[in-house]
Amino acid sequence: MTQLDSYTLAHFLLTSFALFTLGMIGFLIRRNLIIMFLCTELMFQGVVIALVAFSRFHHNVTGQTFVIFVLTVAAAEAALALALVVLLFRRKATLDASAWSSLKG
Amino acid sequence: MTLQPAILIPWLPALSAGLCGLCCVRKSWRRLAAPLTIGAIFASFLLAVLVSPAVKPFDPAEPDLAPHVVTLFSWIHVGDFRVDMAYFLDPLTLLMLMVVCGVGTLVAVYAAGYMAGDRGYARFFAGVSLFIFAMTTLVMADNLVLLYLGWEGVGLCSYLLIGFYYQKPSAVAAAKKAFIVNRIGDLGFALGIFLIYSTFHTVSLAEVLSLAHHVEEPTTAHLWIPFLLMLGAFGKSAQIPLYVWLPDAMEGPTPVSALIHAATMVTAGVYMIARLLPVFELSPYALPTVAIVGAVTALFAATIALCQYDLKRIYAYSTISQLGYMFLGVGVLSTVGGMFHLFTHAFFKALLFLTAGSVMHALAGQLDLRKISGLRTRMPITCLLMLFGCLALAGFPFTAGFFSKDLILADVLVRGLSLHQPLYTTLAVVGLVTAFLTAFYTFRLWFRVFLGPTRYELGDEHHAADGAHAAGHAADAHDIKIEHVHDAHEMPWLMNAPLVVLAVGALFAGLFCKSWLAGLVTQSSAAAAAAHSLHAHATLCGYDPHLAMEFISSAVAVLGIAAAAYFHWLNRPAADSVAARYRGLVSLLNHKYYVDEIYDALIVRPLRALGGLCFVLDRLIVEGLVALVGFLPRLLGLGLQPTQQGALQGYGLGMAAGIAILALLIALALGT
Amino acid sequence: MNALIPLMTLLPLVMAPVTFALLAYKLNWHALATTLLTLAISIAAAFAFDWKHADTLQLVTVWPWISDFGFTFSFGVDAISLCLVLLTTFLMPLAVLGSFAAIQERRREFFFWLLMLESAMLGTFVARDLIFFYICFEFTLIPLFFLIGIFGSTQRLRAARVFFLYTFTGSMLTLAGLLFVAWHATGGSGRWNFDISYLTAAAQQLSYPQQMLVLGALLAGFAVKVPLFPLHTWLPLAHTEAPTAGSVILAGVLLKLGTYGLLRFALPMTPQAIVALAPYIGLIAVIGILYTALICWVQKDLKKLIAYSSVSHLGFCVLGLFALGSNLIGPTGSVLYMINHGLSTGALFLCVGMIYERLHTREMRHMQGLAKVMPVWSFFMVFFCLASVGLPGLNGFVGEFLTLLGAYTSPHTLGQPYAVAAGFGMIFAAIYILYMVGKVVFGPLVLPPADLHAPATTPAGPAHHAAPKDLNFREIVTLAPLAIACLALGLYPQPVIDCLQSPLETLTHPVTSVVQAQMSAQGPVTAVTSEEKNLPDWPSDTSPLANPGDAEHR
Amino acid sequence: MMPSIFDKIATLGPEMILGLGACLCLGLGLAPNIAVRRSCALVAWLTLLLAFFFIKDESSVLFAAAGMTAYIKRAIVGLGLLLLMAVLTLPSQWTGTLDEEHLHHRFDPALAFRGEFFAFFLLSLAGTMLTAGASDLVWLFLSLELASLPTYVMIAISRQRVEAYEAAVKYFFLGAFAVALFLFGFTLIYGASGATDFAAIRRSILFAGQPSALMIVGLALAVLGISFKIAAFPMHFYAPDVYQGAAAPIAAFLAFVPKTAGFVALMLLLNIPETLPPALLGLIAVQAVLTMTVGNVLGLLQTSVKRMLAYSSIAHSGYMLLGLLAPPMLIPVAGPGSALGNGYAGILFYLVAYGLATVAAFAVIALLERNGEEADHFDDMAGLAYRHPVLATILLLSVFSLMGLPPLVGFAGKVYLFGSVFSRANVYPWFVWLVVIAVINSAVSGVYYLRLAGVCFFESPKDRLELVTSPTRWLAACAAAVLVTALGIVANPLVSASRSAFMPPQPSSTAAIPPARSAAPASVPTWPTTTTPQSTSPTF
Repeated sequence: MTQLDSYTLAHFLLTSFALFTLGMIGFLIRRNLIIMFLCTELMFQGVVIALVAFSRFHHNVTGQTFVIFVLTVAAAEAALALALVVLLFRRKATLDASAWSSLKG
Repeated sequence: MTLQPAILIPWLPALSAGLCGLCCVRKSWRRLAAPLTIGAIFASFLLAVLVSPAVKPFDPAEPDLAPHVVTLFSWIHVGDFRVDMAYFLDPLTLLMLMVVCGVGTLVAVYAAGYMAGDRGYARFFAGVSLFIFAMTTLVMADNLVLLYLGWEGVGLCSYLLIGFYYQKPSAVAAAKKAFIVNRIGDLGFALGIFLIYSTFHTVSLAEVLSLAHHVEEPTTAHLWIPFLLMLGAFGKSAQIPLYVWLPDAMEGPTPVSALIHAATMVTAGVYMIARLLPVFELSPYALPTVAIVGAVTALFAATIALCQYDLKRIYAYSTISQLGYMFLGVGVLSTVGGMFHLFTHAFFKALLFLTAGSVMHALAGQLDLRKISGLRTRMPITCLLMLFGCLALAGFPFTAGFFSKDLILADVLVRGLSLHQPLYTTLAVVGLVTAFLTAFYTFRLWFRVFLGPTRYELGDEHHAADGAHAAGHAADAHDIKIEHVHDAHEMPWLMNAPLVVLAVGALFAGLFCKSWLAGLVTQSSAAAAAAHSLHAHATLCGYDPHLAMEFISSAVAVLGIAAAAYFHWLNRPAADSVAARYRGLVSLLNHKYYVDEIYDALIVRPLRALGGLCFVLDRLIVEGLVALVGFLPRLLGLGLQPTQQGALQGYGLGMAAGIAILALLIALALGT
Repeated sequence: MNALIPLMTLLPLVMAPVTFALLAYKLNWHALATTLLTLAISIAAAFAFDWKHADTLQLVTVWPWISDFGFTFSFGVDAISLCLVLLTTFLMPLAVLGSFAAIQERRREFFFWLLMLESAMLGTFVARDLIFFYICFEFTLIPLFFLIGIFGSTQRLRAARVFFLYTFTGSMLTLAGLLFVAWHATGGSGRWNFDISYLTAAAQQLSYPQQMLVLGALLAGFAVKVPLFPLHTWLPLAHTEAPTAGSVILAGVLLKLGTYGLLRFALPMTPQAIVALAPYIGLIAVIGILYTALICWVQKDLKKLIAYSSVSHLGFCVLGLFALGSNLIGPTGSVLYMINHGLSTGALFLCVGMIYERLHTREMRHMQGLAKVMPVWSFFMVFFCLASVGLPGLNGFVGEFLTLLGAYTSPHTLGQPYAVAAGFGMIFAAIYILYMVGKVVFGPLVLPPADLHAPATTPAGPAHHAAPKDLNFREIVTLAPLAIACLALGLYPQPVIDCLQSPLETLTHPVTSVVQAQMSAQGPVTAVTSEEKNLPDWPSDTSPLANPGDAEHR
Repeated sequence: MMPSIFDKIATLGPEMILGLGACLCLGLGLAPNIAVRRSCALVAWLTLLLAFFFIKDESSVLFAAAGMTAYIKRAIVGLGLLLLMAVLTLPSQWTGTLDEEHLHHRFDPALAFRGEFFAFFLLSLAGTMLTAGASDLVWLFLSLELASLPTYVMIAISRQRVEAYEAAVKYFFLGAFAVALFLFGFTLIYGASGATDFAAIRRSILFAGQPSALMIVGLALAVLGISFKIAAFPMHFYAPDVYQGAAAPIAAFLAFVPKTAGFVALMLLLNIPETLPPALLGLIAVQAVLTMTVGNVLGLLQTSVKRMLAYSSIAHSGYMLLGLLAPPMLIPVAGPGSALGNGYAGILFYLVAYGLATVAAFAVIALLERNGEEADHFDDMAGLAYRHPVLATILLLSVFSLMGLPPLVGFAGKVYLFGSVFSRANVYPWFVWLVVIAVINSAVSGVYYLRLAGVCFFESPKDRLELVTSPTRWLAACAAAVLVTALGIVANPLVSASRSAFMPPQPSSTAAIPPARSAAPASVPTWPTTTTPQSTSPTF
């Protein structure tokens, strides 16, 4: 039990923030659509860790219940994302995000 | 006998102007216009005579308004700026009314004959009656603003009548020039009125005169008033800076030149200064300036008249010169002299113009001196009438012109000697030189036209009376029956009768009217008390100046006539040889010292260029500036457009950057 | 009795769709009937108006609109607004009458928009609620936008767009200013009231910087409408493109919205700012007068010349408006100028419209010496030109003279140099008007080539246009009332002047009190005040020439 | 006593009906018979109508801003009906009698045959309604998700063209990014306060005196994340491409529904702390100004009408953001002329005003077609007044309302917002400059709106421009235009409705947002009780 105590909230927040920024950077840099989606999932996971940490810190369960909802929403988005990616792939045989930039101005 | 009927004096001609305007509508009504106008003007003349006993002398010292003012209705009352349509009658007004309506009637009678057969017959007489309305309003105005109304009203009528032959571009240009130059003078006059109101808080004539009379310590405001009013007077009476419009005004029909540009309108300036004499006395420098300008103009115009070849132009410059005399007279506080010369000048100048008109009428519009000679056989009466006029103009002893011009020169001399100021003596000498020149050019014209071998060329106007066809040659039907006269002929008696009356006036007005006129002037606001005291003890090398001046001026006049006789009657080749030797000077004078060209180059052309510049400026800079302000958002848009290049990552980057900026802002805000 | 004003205002608005729905025939007569009916009602209102105490608000009607916002449709007139209302209702029938022949196709839309325009203008003058005023002020944009856009000539698109955007941008800023004043009047109570008299009273508490801000906003909107100097470029464009009726109303009434707005809002609400800015605005007005007068002189297009001339005339109007402090001469002259300019320039545009109907061109080089073939038209043209140039005896003179005199005798806000400079505007006005009259009316007869676009250098020379017929009865009936009005207002303007005195007194009172305060603060220099009527009380110590401290050269 | 969950569920009538309707549509969509499949549209329309009658004015015990919930639901249903009509094309697909071929080459949701489109449509509306009822962070998160996920799909299946897919993919990915962001914000809020329920969070803030730094950062991130929904400054990049890619009715849907959800969420979030901390105030003010300027300035350059309307929607979000700066007065002022102090009510009013104008504009575009494809370019619009005067008038009315010209509802909206901002000017004097910037922006917006009106009315018509035969779109366009004019003139009902959204409900109860909150914030000078205007104006 005490193992946990030696890690203060800051550590958890640091990891979650790290995950979040990693996800964001990945989203901005990677060209591939699926990878970009995965990066958003990564950002979600960052959030989840933070939630759990806060829940533990505040000694109440709301954070964790929030996590459950976040995960379900992430799943829904995943379904939708992949459906879209399939739709796009069928139209243009590439997953490169920059292929889709005809609308501009 | 009250002053009430005086109200009708201006409004009768106004009514006739309206009726004549209606006459223009129908061809058949046209002939009604002349009798209407003549009747109206004569009625005004009679009314003036009728009312004269009721007119009391006016002394600016104690302004009792009652006997003088007749009010119609309140025109503009704003706060204490009170202006109402009211008439002020005093002996000076009476004199002017007599001149205006008297000469007006005579000219109208003449014009009835002269203008017969002209398409714009009714329009002409509408213009003349409107002019009389404006002139009488000007003369009888109770306050300065009503005076200003009359002032611009006569300017308008001169515009309409100069531009009567509107088919001729030169007439239209002359009319426009006259109105604009008058307007420049009117601006000076208006600013004078503003200054008077801002210093005296009133524009009513009587109050202004009495207030001006009581001012002991004039401030700078007071000093400016006369100079501004002077600008207006010089504009209207065609003095040095603003005289250019009068010679061109000869484009109008001759009766117009006679009535407006010789007898009545141009004298408005002299009347204004005479009327507002106490105001002009506010500044010690005002009246001397008037005198100097008057004298210089007289000399200047006389020299130009020497070498002109157009009959009417000569008389135009002579009018400017004679007006110079009147200003000289008023300038030396001899308002009696000034007004007397105005009175006589109205007669003989109108006579001269009308006789010149008869010559023009007879010779189908021919006015060039070099093409006319020896008309005495063809037109004896006109020759005789013009002789009387010329004698009066030249100042031949015992003619009207002699008495009035001599009175002015004498007063100038007296003032010069008594105040020991060389200025006035020099002005007197200038006056004498001008008198000589006047005599010379007057008789140069007379000898050329009537004496010598009888040969003349007809002018280019087929239709003698109407100049309208000269330019247009439009093939409109000759609706009015005109007998084609191919040779110079005497005028019908209808036109010569008024000339005879004028001739009588020109010859004998001097003798009989002097005392009557002096009485009128001294009883009015134009009475200059100072002049009399000087008279007593001035002597010109022992003799009484007035007597001496009579001899000198008559000698000068006779000398001038003799010189003209020698050069232009007896020995014309000698004149040509002299002209040939001084060809440079003659052409300079003939081209009027190129003053018109100078004005055009210095003022008109630059202004027009400035206008063009402003228009270009307006389209480029002003519109450009406002369009630039309008372009700023579009510029910002063009700057931001690269952020919308369509790439998904680009947008992600943009969002991240945006968040970074705003996060920075929050940190800043939290920090403080 | 006081239902007259709302009835008058809403009648054209209601009749507009009715005329639009009517069949094409007899359309113009219906429009004429509506405008004449509105004129009748406005005259009835004039009789119902108690001219003795003209400054009080009369014939007031208040209809609730959005009560939560505090917006109400409140109608009410004082002497100034009633005069401008009468001007509008007087010009409208003439404009409609003037466009009988001019407008052939899409007449239903034309009369629809024209009636909407009249209702909007009347609304602006009778509105006693700030937002109701603003709504009518903005609503005048839409009809004219379409009138110019649909019925204009070549450059109508650009003209309509420029016209709309200039005024719209300005009036948006004015909206901000007005809302600020309204908010400040709530004094934090959260309860907004948009009644104009209430706001004017409450605006006295505005601090100096706030007043400058509000005046800046008001000026943005009204200066564009008045066309003050730098913002005037939309007017010539709009005028040359607008149809005759549009031009008549645009010049006759719409330009007066700007000056009316300044008089109704800027003067009473921001006195200190007005006194501070008056010299600069006066300077802009004078520049506007001289600058545009010079431009008029070089114009080739007749309508553009008259458009620029109305910018120059409005410069006088604004000059008079800011001649405050010592007496009411300036403002009275300014209001008179509004009415007179409306009549004379409206008539000029009608005359030009009649020429355009006959010769289908506005180029001055194509037409000359029309007096020979159209004497009656020439009479009216010369008459209205002289009226607009300010010939004494006609209406232009009274306004112009009072404006200049006002500027001359109010050294605190303006002063003599302004009056002298503006005086030169009088001369330039004579120059360009006589240049135009001399060119178009007088001189030898020249008519435009039959087909304007045909090459002028055909061997037989351009086949000339058929000689235009003179005015017919309808056209004379259009111009005659204007001529009579010009003459009447010129010779006997006193009743109008009397009724303007008290409302102007109330409107300019805040500014005069500020000026008095400043003057008394500056020490006992004897100012030229209207009350003090004693004889010349000049300090008698110094010699006449070296008198540094006298009043009028300050 | 604590409201039981059942009371809360009982109030979710409209949402449940929409959910059922969605499922029904999904089911019907699978039916083999074409007629049955196409009847989903009718079913969807009827469900919406039915939902309208189930809206009740709940007491605020159950929902954060009870009044607002009812207002939003009514607005959503009302405009939802208009949007649905704008989406449908042919009458036949109500009755299912039309032949196959004719449908093929033109956008027609019926093409989706399977009714998913209508299901997602209803679900998205349900999501927005739920957002209005949120009183808890989790609820808010879920309802926002429910509101936006269906829209991604709707865009993808709205048109058979590549642009639609491109729009969908951009919208989805950037959306996901934004959701992650505001979720992170929610987490921090939860972290700072230890609770997800708004009332509990407020109590924790009150307990701590003033919001902690973590709380402010959390709120800031939440605001930034949600500003994606309303296309505010940093998150506005997607809007032009998505609006242009999607079909016109769907663009109208995007312009209204997510925007409403976004603003409602923002209002709920920013209402948690007693007064807006200066940092957040600054954030929103800067965001408002930047959004307005970007929207108007880029709108000037557009040649495509839909793209221009997209930028105008960004600009209008900017104006509405200003409303957030003026939360409802602590002691609500009653009586005439007192509405102008409440920014939030201004936003609610402006949402409806903006929604109506945009629906009208997009419906007109949806009705025009050039050789089979949507007439989107300015030149296509040339001379519309000559060919279809009614359509041109509708477009004109909507454009003038968006511009803020007086007699229309846009003007009342703008006055409402600017007035509310002014009402806070004595606390923060620089608000006056915000209004000046907003006014200049709407003047700039006048330029491109006028260009559209000018093109329609004055230019001569160019090549062929057919009319899509869709009476329902005509109906939607005309209804929207009539409402824009009517509400402009008779604005009272809408104004009082939007105001009552923040009035304490009659049965006073310990609501989540206790009406009588603590004394006015310290920095605000106490208002003089008398209404006479003394000079409380701060000197600049």
